[in-house]
Amino acid sequence: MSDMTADATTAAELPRTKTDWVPLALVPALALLALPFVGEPSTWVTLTVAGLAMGMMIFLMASGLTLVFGLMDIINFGHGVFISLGAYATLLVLGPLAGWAQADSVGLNLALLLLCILVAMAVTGVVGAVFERVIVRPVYGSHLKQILVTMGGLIVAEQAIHAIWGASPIPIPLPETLRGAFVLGDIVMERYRVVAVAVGLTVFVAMQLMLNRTRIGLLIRAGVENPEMVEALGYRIKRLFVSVFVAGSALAGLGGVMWAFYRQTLTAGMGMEVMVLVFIVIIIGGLGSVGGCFVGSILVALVANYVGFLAPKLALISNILVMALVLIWRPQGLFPVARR
Amino acid sequence: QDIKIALIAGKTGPLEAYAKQTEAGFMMGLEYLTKGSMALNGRKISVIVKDDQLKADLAKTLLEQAYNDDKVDLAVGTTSSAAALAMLPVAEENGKVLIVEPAVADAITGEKWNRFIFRTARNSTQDAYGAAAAIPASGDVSIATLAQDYAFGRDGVAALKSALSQIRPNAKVVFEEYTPQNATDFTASAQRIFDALKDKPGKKIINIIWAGQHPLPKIADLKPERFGIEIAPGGNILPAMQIYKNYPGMEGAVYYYYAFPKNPMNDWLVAEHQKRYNSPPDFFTAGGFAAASAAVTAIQKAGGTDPEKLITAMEGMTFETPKGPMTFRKEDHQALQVMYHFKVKADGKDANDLLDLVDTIPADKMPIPVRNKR
Amino acid sequence: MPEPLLQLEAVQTHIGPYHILHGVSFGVQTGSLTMLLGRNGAGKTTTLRTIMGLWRASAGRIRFDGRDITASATPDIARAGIAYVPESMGIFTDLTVRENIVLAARSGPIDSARLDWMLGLFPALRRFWNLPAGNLSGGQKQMLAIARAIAEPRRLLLVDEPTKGLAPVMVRSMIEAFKALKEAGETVLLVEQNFYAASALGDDVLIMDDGRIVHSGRMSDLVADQSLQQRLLGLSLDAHQ
Amino acid sequence: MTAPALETRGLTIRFGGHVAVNDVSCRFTPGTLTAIVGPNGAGKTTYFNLVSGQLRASAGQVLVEGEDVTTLPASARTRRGLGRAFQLTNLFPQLTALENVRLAVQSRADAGWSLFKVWNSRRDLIEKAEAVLERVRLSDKRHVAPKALSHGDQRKLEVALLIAMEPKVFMFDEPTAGMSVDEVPTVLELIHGIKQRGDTTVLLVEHKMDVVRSLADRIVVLHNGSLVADGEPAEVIASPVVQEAYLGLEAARA
Amino acid sequence: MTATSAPTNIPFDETKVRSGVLQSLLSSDPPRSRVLSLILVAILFLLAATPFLFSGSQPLSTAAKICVFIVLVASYDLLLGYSGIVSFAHTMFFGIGGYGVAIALERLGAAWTSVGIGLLAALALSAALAAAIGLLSLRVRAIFFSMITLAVASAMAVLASQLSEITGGEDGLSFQLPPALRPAFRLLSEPVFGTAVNGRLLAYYLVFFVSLGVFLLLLRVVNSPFGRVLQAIRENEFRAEALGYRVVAYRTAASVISALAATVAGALMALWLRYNGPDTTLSFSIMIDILLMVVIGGMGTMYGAVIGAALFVLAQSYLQVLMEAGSSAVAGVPILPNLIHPDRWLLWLGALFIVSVYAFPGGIVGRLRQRGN
Ligand SMILES: Nc1ncnc2c1ncn2[C@@H]1O[C@H](COP(=O)(O)OP(=O)(O)OP(=O)(O)O)[C@@H](O)[C@H]1O
Ligand SMILES: Nc1ncnc2c1ncn2[C@@H]1O[C@H](COP(=O)(O)OP(=O)(O)OP(=O)(O)O)[C@@H](O)[C@H]1O
Ligand SMILES: [Mg+2]
Ligand SMILES: [Mg+2]
Repeated sequence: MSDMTADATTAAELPRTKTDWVPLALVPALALLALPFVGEPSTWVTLTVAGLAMGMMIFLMASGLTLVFGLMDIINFGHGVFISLGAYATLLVLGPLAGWAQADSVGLNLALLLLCILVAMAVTGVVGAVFERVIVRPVYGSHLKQILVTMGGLIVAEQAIHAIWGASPIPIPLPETLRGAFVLGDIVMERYRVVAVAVGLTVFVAMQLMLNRTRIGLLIRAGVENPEMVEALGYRIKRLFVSVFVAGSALAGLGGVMWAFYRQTLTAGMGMEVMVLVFIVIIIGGLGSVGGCFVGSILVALVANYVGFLAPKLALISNILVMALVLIWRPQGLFPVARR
Repeated sequence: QDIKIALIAGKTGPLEAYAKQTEAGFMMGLEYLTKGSMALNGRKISVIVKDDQLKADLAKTLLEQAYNDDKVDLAVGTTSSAAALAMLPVAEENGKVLIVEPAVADAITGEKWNRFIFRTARNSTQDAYGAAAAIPASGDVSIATLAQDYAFGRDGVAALKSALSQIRPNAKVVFEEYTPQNATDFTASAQRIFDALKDKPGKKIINIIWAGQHPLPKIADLKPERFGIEIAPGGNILPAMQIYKNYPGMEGAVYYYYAFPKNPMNDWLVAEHQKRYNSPPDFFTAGGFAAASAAVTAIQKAGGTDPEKLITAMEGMTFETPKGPMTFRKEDHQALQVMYHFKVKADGKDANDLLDLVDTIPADKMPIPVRNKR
Repeated sequence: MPEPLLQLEAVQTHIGPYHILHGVSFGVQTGSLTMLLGRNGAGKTTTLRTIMGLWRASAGRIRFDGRDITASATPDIARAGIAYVPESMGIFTDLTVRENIVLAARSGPIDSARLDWMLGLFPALRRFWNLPAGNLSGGQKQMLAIARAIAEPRRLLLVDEPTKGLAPVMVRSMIEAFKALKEAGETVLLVEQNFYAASALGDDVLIMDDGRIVHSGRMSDLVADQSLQQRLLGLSLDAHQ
Repeated sequence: MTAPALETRGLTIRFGGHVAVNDVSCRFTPGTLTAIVGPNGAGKTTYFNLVSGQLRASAGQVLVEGEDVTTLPASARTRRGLGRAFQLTNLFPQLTALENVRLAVQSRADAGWSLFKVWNSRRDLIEKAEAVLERVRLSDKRHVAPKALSHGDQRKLEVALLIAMEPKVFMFDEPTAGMSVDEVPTVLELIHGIKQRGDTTVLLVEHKMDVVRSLADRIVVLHNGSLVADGEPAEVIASPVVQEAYLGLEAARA
Repeated sequence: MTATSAPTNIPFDETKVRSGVLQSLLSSDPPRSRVLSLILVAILFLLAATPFLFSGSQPLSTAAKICVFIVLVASYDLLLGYSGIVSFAHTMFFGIGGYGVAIALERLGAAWTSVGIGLLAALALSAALAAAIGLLSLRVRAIFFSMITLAVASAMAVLASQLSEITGGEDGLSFQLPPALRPAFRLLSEPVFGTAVNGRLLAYYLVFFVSLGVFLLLLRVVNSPFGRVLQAIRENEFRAEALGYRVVAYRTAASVISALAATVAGALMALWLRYNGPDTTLSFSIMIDILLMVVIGGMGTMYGAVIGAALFVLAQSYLQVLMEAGSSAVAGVPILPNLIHPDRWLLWLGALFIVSVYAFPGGIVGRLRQRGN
């Protein structure tokens, strides 16, 4: 795609853009702030590490929606069903390769996970393409209709999951070596969370490169504001939108796999259950910002853990609290990209 | 003239699976008890199934319709406790019997009860007594509870505490942890529970009272055994209990598990269910079956479907179920029944071979209080 | 005479139920600078949008560089080498000036000589390089719109009222810019209300009214014939600057 | 001496490091038409925004008939008699031209808060709106929505809205930009008519020097946000700063 | 006038004043399409005569639900269609109305004074909340406002669940109505047209007439000068402010009015059901239903609310019945019976969401008006 190569040259003495570091400092600051309240350092480490990892998982589920909702401005309530679908897609792999999950080999277990991810991304990607074409395409630009249509798509897809895999929850095994935790003194670290951190970081870096080193991000934002003009500049905006939607769906599928193994039980509604959280994270991050979504996810998860430990009564509203505070500080979110 | 029975269940929505079991169990029960004829005293039985979508208002409207428009003789339902509670006044207004199955809320046979209400399902207090009975009767036992932060969770903990004080005075609830209803990360809760339990003497147990997605693996993965803490996860439907498999040796109490009861009715149910649905019967299948049995037994005993006669017949009535005999207590019409103390198997043969029976807890070992202020 | 670079033959355009263009025919010769003039509501903007494929011609043909583009999709028309500056400027307000220009240079990084030339014409753009384009002043937005169109060489430029809102000094630079482009061999079709600018620039002139071309000829002829101006444009003498 | 219709004192606004309007003090008296000129980006529109309340000043004051309105929101200033037409057309795109104008008339009549009356029972408002459309020669388009109007017609509608509001201070921001030459005189006559009434104050931003010359009683020049010249039209136009920075005439240097 | 300009013969000149009682009841905003008028008259007639036309409790329940939802949806249309405000907190006010009446009747006893006190308290609370949310957050961007309302609504749901002592928690509240509205109450000893004139009937007509009244009131509000300003704000809020309209004040007022109407609808719902619980009035799925009804019916038309609510409630009540019949009719055919099994009704509801948004881009009312011309 020649459309999307980066720009390198600009006349030398043009003003430079500045990076905003403040929100990044928020995470360590918060963690340090929590330390004296938590007291016991080992508990603090356990909580912090678990929170970071949970943040990564939330990020994985939200990353696709940052593209679709944040950048493309499509309110896709159906995102949740892609998460579920990705989760159920693991069954396609776990069925024939059940042995790999039981095997006491890190290599085999991770290979299984990778395979699940690839299959799930393929499945959700394809379904995403259909979803875009049939359901979303005709309602670009109208938020309300998007809400309704994607809600309809969500219901249909959930029912389809019921029809295919049945309505009962389905337990799935976490591969043998990923179960349990590392114990260092009083500190425990679930193994699976370490995997989640690795996957989360990989996706984050890949997305950052993709959006910052190419024009894709710019094109999407421009295309949302004035699709006619983008076409008049010679870009095939519809094709780009499909690709991005497919990418968003595939990322949701990936998030779904990670979430499925975390939950170890599949239900058709599992994706929908996290949607409010996902929307919150995207808003906190600032619409369209992958970095913001990443920081936001971690922030929400960390706060949830600290609050859950220190004042469980408040845990109910900790997400909303974080959102309110961030929006008071920065009404556009941490790193707003698209000003809408 | 047909005997008309309405079966109301939350057939669509998140608890679809539960409702399916109830319906299957109910129909199989009628089949078994009428020896396949689906007729009683020469009258054909027709069942009208209605879906309340777990909505209380709809359940109420549907029950009104069943009594008024469909002219059913009695009704059975429903999946959600909220919906069942909303249905209670309708039975009273229409002067017809309602058998509650499988809703568990105590209030159904407690303060919101009226004399047209009978319940085959167990209530929350029975669950709590079961759980209490599965705890050793001697030695120091320290218990921490983990429950969801809403009425169901808090009532469950309160019920457990009072059950313990009745039948296990040696055990104390030393810590109560409540999480948001939709919580997914349990690290913080686990830490708090560990901190509370780890220095206690004697046996240390985390008792989980949960509706929906079970937090067991999350707690277990944090290795409570480091502190000598055990987990009592409580009984559940089979798919939910499959995750127990990875943690053999856990103990708790369960309402029904297909391999536990030994009686012809259950044998038939297990064999027939395996044949028809390629899986053993579950929690709510047994419940549906029991409701069918209650209805059939009552009609036979009353010699018809006149509501007043039915009530007279049912008060104190004992009837056979896959769990063995149950008895409607005269005071509050709650069916008293056994519970099972189980232990998770180390090496089951297949996905549903999960539990070993430790003990059957007879109904008279569980002195369930009467709460309906009759 | 060679085939014109752009040729419209009896083009008709409907917008919804309204019939706007009633058979527009004209040609634009390679390397020429053609002015399209006419009263408000004559159909000038509609003509440009129809060429770009943003409205569909309901009848007639549009040929560009020997190819029939009547039914082509807008991106393909743009890729064939046509740049378009819409009347509303089509600035991406959410993107910075830099990002607007980066997008306009579709085939890759802008060569720095061209960038320097552009920024020399419109120094304000350099100053507000990292400012969201929505914050620019009206005239600065107009400059950015032009800069985008000339960010890389094209075969044909369609420009809708470029001098609207520009200070006299900027109008002068704009005229210089178009002259330079013409010298570089680019072809331009310009819609203008500013007759002063139009007459200083145009080789050929087209006048529209009521969805039709009512006059076409050399610019110099029109400038010389005041009564023609009066009749076609309703131009009174004091409207010259 | 009576208080001027509009006065700004040391009006300033900064965007980050950029000072878009810098310490502008100016008085405008009824019955005069002041043209504000200056290169693109000089701060003319921003000055209007500060006066009519779309932006909040970093420093300085805005006074309407001697009363400080600096902290009031735009709607309140409009109700005090400041009227504003926008440079980039800014209308209600889906409502008819007539409804656009009627809304302005309704605001002037302060009838927006009546909840239980039917809107079209106020014949007077509708008639007034139709009269205004007639004045800008848009009557035949009164049921057309702005999004289907040509650019020039939208400009006329923008002017119509301002007239319909009957403010004490009229602020026109390049009213004739994009208007075809045969339409320009209509608008100029309108503006001239407003000035003639004597009790109104007109501020006009315009790049067409012939227009400025024919209408203005006074010219104020903004450059890089600062007021650099203020006076009689002929005198100001002849000044080197205008000749060079604005008109781009090298001759001035000679 | 040239052919290029838009035609002047517009279909409906709304500036023309029409007189008559009907016109003034309809606030000079007639349906403007013959088919639409016929449908509306039919709906009005059917709703008014349901108790005498159909027997059994299901038609009556459905009719009552339609009445309540017409008010609820119309009040939401005032917000969404006329003011362009996307709020997800509308069910919150519906819930407040329901709980107000429910709690009062349960605590203070089954009397009319309890209904009055409950309703007044609920109205006051709704107005205060709507004003607070409006003043505090209508200044932020639309999408953020939506998210804030979503958060507030979910906080409200949590609150209702946490205050289970008062609200009954997840279980909700069942309560008794004042004697005149109970099924056992007989106004006339003889049935009229074969229908017993009992408390249930009275309750139905209470719901019907209050709904009709509130609907006409809302119709008046959107056609008032105030309503016109709301539409202007929806189109271009910046310009409306510049024209001298205080945008935040107008929007807040619209939110309050809409919240009050929703509160009344909630109270009616509770009265009709003699029950109120979180799923009945507070749940997010009701919010989505409302959205769908507004959009199917036609946003910004008020009459759309009538059609959307009638259609959707009917579909909801009878879809399963219909599918039951359909599925037994095609019993022999493979797969098909499975697809139209009544338990798959949600699948079809989902499809209905999608199809209706496509089929009626401007809503049914928009489509009918277009055809009429
Ligand atoms: N979207 C639209 N829908 C309906 N009619 C339209 C639309 N756009 C333009 N028109 C009509 O088409 C005619 C021609 O408009 P066009 O914008 O092409 O004129 P123009 O010559 O560019 O005028 P101007 O000099 O004012 O920009 C006008 O009568 C206008 O009202
Ligand atoms: N929000 C903002 N942030 C940063 N800079 C701004 C902002 N708004 C305006 N500016 C800058 O302030 C300067 C003044 O702009 P303004 O729109 O007032 O110019 P103007 O005199 O009206 O010019 P024109 O004749 O081109 O309309 C411009 O250089 C513009 O880039
Ligand atoms: Mg034009
Ligand atoms: Mg300006």
